[in-house]
Amino acid sequence: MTDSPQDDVILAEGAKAAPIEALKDKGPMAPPRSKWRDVWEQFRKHKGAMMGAFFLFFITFGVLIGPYLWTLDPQALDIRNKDMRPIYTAIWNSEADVGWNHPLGSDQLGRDNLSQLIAGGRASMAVGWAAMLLSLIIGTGVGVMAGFFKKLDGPLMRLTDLFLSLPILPLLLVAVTLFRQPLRANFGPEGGMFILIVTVVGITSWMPTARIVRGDVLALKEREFVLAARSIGTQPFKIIKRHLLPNVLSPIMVSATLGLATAIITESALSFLGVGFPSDFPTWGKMLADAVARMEDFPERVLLPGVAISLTVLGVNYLGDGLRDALDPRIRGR
Amino acid sequence: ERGEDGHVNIIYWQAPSIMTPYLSSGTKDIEASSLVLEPLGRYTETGELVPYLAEEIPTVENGGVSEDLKSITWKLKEGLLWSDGSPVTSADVKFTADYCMDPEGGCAQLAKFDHIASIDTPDDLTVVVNFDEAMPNPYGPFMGGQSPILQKAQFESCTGAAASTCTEANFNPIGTGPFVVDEFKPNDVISLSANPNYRDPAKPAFATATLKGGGDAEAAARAVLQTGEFDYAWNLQLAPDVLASMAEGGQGTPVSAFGTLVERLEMNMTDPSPDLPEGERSTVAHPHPILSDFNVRKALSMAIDRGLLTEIGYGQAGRPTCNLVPAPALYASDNEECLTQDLEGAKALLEEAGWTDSDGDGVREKDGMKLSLLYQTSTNAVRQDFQALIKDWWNQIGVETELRNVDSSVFFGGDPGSPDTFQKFYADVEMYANNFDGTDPQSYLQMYRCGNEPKPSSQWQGENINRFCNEEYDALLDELAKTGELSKRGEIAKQLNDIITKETMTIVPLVDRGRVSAHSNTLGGVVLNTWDSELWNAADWYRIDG
Amino acid sequence: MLTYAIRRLVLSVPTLLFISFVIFMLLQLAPGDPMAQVPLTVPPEVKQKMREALGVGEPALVQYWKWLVQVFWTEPKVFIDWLTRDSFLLGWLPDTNLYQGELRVISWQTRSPVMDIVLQRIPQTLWVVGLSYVVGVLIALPIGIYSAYRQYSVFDQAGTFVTMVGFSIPPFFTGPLLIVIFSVYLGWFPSIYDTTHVVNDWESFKYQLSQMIMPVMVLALQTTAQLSRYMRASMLDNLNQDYVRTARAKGLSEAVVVMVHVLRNSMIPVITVIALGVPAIFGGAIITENVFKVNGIGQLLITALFANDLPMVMTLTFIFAFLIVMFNLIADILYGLLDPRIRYD
Amino acid sequence: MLDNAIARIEKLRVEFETKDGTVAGVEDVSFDVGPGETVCIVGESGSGKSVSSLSLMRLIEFGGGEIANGRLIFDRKDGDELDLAKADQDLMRDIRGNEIGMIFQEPMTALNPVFTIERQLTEGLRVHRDMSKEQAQARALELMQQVRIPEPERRLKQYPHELSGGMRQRVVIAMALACKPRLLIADEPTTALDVTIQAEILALMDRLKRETGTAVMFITHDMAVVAQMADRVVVMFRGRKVEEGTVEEIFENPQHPYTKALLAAVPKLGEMKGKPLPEPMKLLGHEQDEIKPITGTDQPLLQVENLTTRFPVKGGFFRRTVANVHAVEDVSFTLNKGQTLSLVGESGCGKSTAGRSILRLVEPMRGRISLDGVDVMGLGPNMLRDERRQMQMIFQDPFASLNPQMQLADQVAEPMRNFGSHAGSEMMDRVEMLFDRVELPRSFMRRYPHELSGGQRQRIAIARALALNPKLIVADEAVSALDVSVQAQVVNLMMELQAELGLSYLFISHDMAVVERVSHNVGVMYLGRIVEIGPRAAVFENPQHPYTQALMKAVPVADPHRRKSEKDLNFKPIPSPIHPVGYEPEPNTYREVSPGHLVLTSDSGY
Ligand SMILES: Nc1ncnc2c1ncn2[C@@H]1O[C@H](COP(=O)(O)OP(=O)(O)OP(=O)(O)O)[C@@H](O)[C@H]1O
Ligand SMILES: Nc1ncnc2c1ncn2[C@@H]1O[C@H](COP(=O)(O)OP(=O)(O)OP(=O)(O)O)[C@@H](O)[C@H]1O
Ligand SMILES: [Mg+2]
Ligand SMILES: [Mg+2]
Ligand code: NI
Repeated sequence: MTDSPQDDVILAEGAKAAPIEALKDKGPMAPPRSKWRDVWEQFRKHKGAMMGAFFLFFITFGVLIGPYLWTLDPQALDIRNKDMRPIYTAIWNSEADVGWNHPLGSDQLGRDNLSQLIAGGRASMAVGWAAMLLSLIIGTGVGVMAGFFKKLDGPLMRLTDLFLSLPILPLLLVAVTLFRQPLRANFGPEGGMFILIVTVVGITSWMPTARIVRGDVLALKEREFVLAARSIGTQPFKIIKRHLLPNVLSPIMVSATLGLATAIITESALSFLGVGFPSDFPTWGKMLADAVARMEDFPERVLLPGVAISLTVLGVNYLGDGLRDALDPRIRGR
Repeated sequence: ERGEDGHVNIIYWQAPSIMTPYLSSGTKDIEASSLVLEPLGRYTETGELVPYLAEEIPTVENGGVSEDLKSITWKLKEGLLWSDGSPVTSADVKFTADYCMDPEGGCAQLAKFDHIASIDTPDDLTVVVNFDEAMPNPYGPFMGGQSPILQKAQFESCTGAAASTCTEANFNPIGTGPFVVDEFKPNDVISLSANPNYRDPAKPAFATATLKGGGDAEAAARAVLQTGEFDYAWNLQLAPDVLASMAEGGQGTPVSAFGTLVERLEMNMTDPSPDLPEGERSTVAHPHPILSDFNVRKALSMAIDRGLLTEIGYGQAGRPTCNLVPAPALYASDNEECLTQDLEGAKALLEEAGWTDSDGDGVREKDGMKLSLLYQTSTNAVRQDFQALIKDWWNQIGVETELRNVDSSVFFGGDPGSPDTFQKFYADVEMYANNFDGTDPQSYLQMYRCGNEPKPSSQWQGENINRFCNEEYDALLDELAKTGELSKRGEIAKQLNDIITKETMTIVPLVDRGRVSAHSNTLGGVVLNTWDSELWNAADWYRIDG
Repeated sequence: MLTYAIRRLVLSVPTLLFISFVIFMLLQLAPGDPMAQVPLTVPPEVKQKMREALGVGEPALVQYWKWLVQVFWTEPKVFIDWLTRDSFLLGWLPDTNLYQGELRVISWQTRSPVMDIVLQRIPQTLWVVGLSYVVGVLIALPIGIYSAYRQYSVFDQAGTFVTMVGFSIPPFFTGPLLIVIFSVYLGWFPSIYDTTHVVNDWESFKYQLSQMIMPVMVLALQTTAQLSRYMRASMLDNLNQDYVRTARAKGLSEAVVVMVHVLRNSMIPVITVIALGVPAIFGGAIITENVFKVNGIGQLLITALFANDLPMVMTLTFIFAFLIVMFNLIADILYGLLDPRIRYD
Repeated sequence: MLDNAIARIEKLRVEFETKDGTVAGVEDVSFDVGPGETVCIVGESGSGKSVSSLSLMRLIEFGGGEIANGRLIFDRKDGDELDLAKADQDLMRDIRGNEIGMIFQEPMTALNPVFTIERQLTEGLRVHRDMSKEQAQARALELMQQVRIPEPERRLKQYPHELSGGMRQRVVIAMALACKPRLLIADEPTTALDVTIQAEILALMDRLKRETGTAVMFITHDMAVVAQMADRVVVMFRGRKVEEGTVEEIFENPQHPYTKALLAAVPKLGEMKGKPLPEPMKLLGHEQDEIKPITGTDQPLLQVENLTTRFPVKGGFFRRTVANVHAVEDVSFTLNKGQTLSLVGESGCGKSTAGRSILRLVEPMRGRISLDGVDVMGLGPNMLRDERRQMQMIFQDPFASLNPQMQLADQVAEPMRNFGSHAGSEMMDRVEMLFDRVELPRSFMRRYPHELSGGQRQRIAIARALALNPKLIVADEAVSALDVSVQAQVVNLMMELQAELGLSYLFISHDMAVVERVSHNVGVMYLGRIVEIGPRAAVFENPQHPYTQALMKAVPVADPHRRKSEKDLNFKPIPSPIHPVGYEPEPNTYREVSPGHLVLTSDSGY
């Protein structure tokens, strides 16, 4: 970037060009680009991130569009075709019970694995995203408030400590038993459980984000541009909106990617302990937990959801890595 | 020879938390304590009574039970010793009753000691139990794993409120059984060794035993059937295909037996509509708008393929049944009409009864009332499979079904404040399993007496879950209570069973659930017993060489 | 520093009281009933009797107060008695006999003092969960260090991938998978942990190792995944610092530069992260303990929860909260000790 | 070219692999360093000074660079010549710290924070000299004495953060000298330090060089320092060497246009002698511009009386205030419309706090501030916000004072948005006007700060400050972080604006030469107090307070003929500004030397 056309002028022998050229600012020569274009340029260079984004996109797209392409009802019982194997098993085992009506096989009640996988993905992704967003909103809110308003710092951080020392699992189970019924009454069995899990996971996982954001805000607050903003009369909430939030975006992104993964995994752990979604409502975690018993005979039933979870988590993490780099103007600027 | 076979490993996936059945009614605790504590008599695998500490089982015939059925006289075997070497006397037996009947103690087996007026101990080996009314079945106290004999000397200071502070005694009770506790780790593992003072000098064959608890049924099954780490695994509630594939491991064998546990649908005869004011929902004040119609209940039952349910949910540990009282043979009705699924018949029946699908949405209506039901049960994998299947069938006959499952601790928790207990029955149909202790169904059948329903005035306590009310039924119950003769009792019980099942379809039995346990191929002498503790004959277990 | 520590300690008392109150009230709200596991054959009157015997009917505040007295007054007395009577450390002191048979915190399930059971469970948990933590840390640190030193190398990329996979696979899957492979097919390790096993010779030690290896590995995988990320990030931060250049300019070898100068600085945040993770050891690893039947604290908690054993759940969660608060404090103090720049006053 | 040169750099080319491909850090650079000679390398930021020196140490590899071409001939102790560019890292380790020592720019970060000074000093000795622990410790003590650190025994046991910046830099020098290297590379060793400390460090290095005969390669961007230190000078520009010569040649007869421009941009202390009013600098290429002194007016704009700001220090068990940092203590001054008042002083003397207190960005404890008749201290939050239209601030760090995530036009428009003074296209017009005003192309409006150079950013900051037409601008070290050439441009711009718009500046700086250039009045601060204040000419030409005198002596002058010697300098360490609660210093009293020239007579702590 040091080579710009003027250099040669200055260094040219005799230096006939106006001497002031030597002191001229080295301005950026490329035409201005939009910030998001820049972000994208930087992002594209990160191979892992591109791959992560691709997988995530593929999976998200799959679970969203899937039900229209593969219209079998995931809850429909087809007891005559139970325990079918995925179509590919026919390659090495010609006796395997396979069929195109259930390309990935069916479970012990004859429910189609493929449509369950799609429906489960919808649920898991929805839980993951919603819980992640919730915890992000709480975490960022608390973190920014605590970092920015000195008076709130003490109380909010005590609150964070309190939540950190609350044992999550009992709380979770208590909440599930407590609020399941009223929520179900209002939002239906799946909707109620969804809200419950999302809320519980959300409100029990915002603390790290809050701490990180608070730390960053405290540091940013000392940066001169925040002081400058104050000196030009920017109101506190505008400072937060214009100056602080955009600058804590990258740590938030990182928490977000981790949050999505933990939410999906927490949901599956809840399912494993038997307090998750209703039994006829598939999620990846539940499929995995249910299939562990038949792992030897029907490995695909654990592998399919297991791989789906892992790929999502991996994808999200790599995506997060890339986003962090892309969103940091210092890295992007280089 | 006592102790020659070394060590036996038992796994219970629910870990025992205490060693006396009086402070816990959990099966795991009752069974664990049956290795140490013994009653006067037990039930065999066929439901017959055999004497354990008693010389013989008292009956009217042998004079042990008085003619008026108001007293029973037990005679202890001679020369019985506690594991600490002191003799077993009638005082211990009487003490056991006093211990449980102490109002402060919170005894879990209090029901066994119902109607006891007094207990006399004319001599060291004789115990006379006097009841305050005629007891056609006087074998409540001191019979079976639930009411074994405690040593008076050990528990003397543990009565009433002090019961729960006697940790040492509760964990390490002195007993007469084949084993004594070496170390009790609550909710984890119990180490036992052979009782040196066991009455049969050749038994038990094992010198030591461990009873490991915790985990899940699947892991327990694996440890016996696949890895061979354990010799006996209790109550393997697993999907049949899973169990079958594990059994291919070749290390052990699953065994099964049937008792009286019946998985059933209960029809709500009262209106659970949330539109009713609280306190009137699911009370006899409002009959159910749909289920009051016998034809609907009948059609619902006809739509169910019990054979398939059994195959999917229980495999060899279940058999389809139409009876509330499936056993013992004396009391079991021969009703089998429901066993074949008849979807067409069900549809026709509904059609006939005026439930027709007039608007073509697949759901039948009558008088503007949609045939739509809320079907609830506790959270449990097999029950949810059942729900899914039954919902499917009911949909086929034009009955809209909403499923709901409630955490079992809430569902069975009995908290009057919770709307989700099975007693409150804020649903149209619910599914659970129940059974009766011992072999006599009288008290079981009595649950469905008119007036015994859970209601606000009784804090929603009461066992007549369906809010069933039938004069004929109540009259038969009165007769049963007065009848001592067994064959006569059997007749009446069958009639009662038929009234509540096939004649009114109030209770729709689905599956007679047996027990599946597994033992390793090297463990001999296992006789699975559903009428008593599974470990009832642990003294007879031995090692098969090979 | 001392003032700071004392101040924090004193401040933690109201915090803990508040936490215990919150937990207690939450548990009170839960609709579960300790009688839920009781078979349906037991008549309601009997259940009611049993409930009364457990003291369930009393008002919540009274129960809370009783619990407080038991935990903060009776239990310490029992503990001091035990110290002066049986313990190796203080056994020579005259027996104190402070405990006069007051009611201790009694579990509803087992009718025995909660603390006794907890003490009984701690060894298993420490052995397995604690060891896995140690193993995890020992694996994670070198991986983190090397990944950072060779950033974007094949090793780094592979490490990232493996740790992410480790992070995303739940233990209820890895556990049974290992059991099927190593216990069922290969028959190398037992699938069920024997908590009564006593190590007294080489053979029994080998057995202990073989029964610990699977749960330890399953747990260590997760610890490793997270810690190595921390270590890597922290190393990367420090590798770019000026003092590293100074150290190199002095002519120190790479080993000294990285393993002494950089590592020492990078360890400061990592050690506090490690310290913050310690309470989780005592909390057990619920799912893993369940899968391998290591009946430790985690299994105790979950069974108590499902049995609605309120005193047990309450006490366990409180102990857990206590440990978290204490280790937070320890982490802060460690930070101050390790980093000479930080001074608390 | 000297045959016996210690180090000879020939045609050095260093490349960096970046995301945009290969970038050359330096290209075709050749020069050499003879024994006992000080070679200064000058050039602005990014011109490749550090890269050249790091290449010589072969440390550039650790920063991702690669020596693509050229030879680095080093004359080893035993007489062999060695091409360092080809030496392997094991051999390099032996040379580094042993035969070549290096001092880095940032004393704050160059030391490992978790090891004691002693440990870090002895490390190199034990590696290169095989000394035992005791021997190394003895030698370390000796070194500490050599670099004149007070209480060396105690310092050895301390951690870096317990030392002041000057002391830390001495430790770094001691470390570099530990093994008596033949060549000492100093990469901007004084840039981060105060003038007074800088003077001491420069003198120290000069003495050590003379005592030990070490060759020194001295890197700096400050021509005044070059004039003080160099025997020979190498001028670098954008990765290339553009000129080389003895220090006199360079200063008196620069050849290359860049060198000329550079020298023209350097403000020299004493240049303004005899001129009562500030005037813009004459920059190369702007010769035709008329230079007009700035008169300003006599109407007072800002009156500050008895301004006192203290920061509480909390401590103890109950977190009560146990002491106060007396950052600003009883400060009074008047600033006239259209004029500039400068505050100078060492780091930590309370300059920034004074500036911020006036805008009430930190809350003063007491005092009276009146801006154009408005009592700033008495304003409520809303009124205060309104009043801030009248007073704006420019900060030191152009990188930190702009939000990296916001477009430049938005940043300039933000004050107008806040106050709704302009809206829509009117606002955009004004933003364009402001860009023109600070001589930035309008095409920059949609850019982000990271795309700009430091000087451009500082101009954005000025544009932002101008947006609301303020009367007062507090410029807190507004030009300190900039390269000289850029600094000159920004200073000129500020002065132009003052002349045109009648702005008043409160100019905070530690750079005496710049202050001399821009101020009408100067206040010298020490430990929160103004020890001397008055018209610039009076204070600079006739300093009365001993502190002012010492300060003036310490300032290096960009003239090789006016070198300072170590004995001129005597500085006492600044006492702590922290006093226990309840401590009330006596009020400041001043003596009027000449009209408007006041000197503190009460105790200043100096
Ligand atoms: N690690 C690196 N990666 C890429 N480019 C680099 C790196 N280090 C230096 N450069 C480039 O090399 C050129 C010379 O940098 P160098 O650090 O030598 O400048 P300098 O003259 O020391 O500046 P300063 O006065 O700011 O210290 C710059 O253009 C810089 O961008
Ligand atoms: N927010 C604060 N809290 C506590 N003390 C502070 C605070 N800000 C400044 N100080 C202290 O007040 C004193 C004066 O600081 P100030 O920043 O005004 O100095 P300065 O002259 O601007 O120094 P520099 O040249 O380094 O910018 C210093 O001792 C500093 O440590
Ligand atoms: Mg540099
Ligand atoms: Mg400052
Ligand atoms: Ni400078």
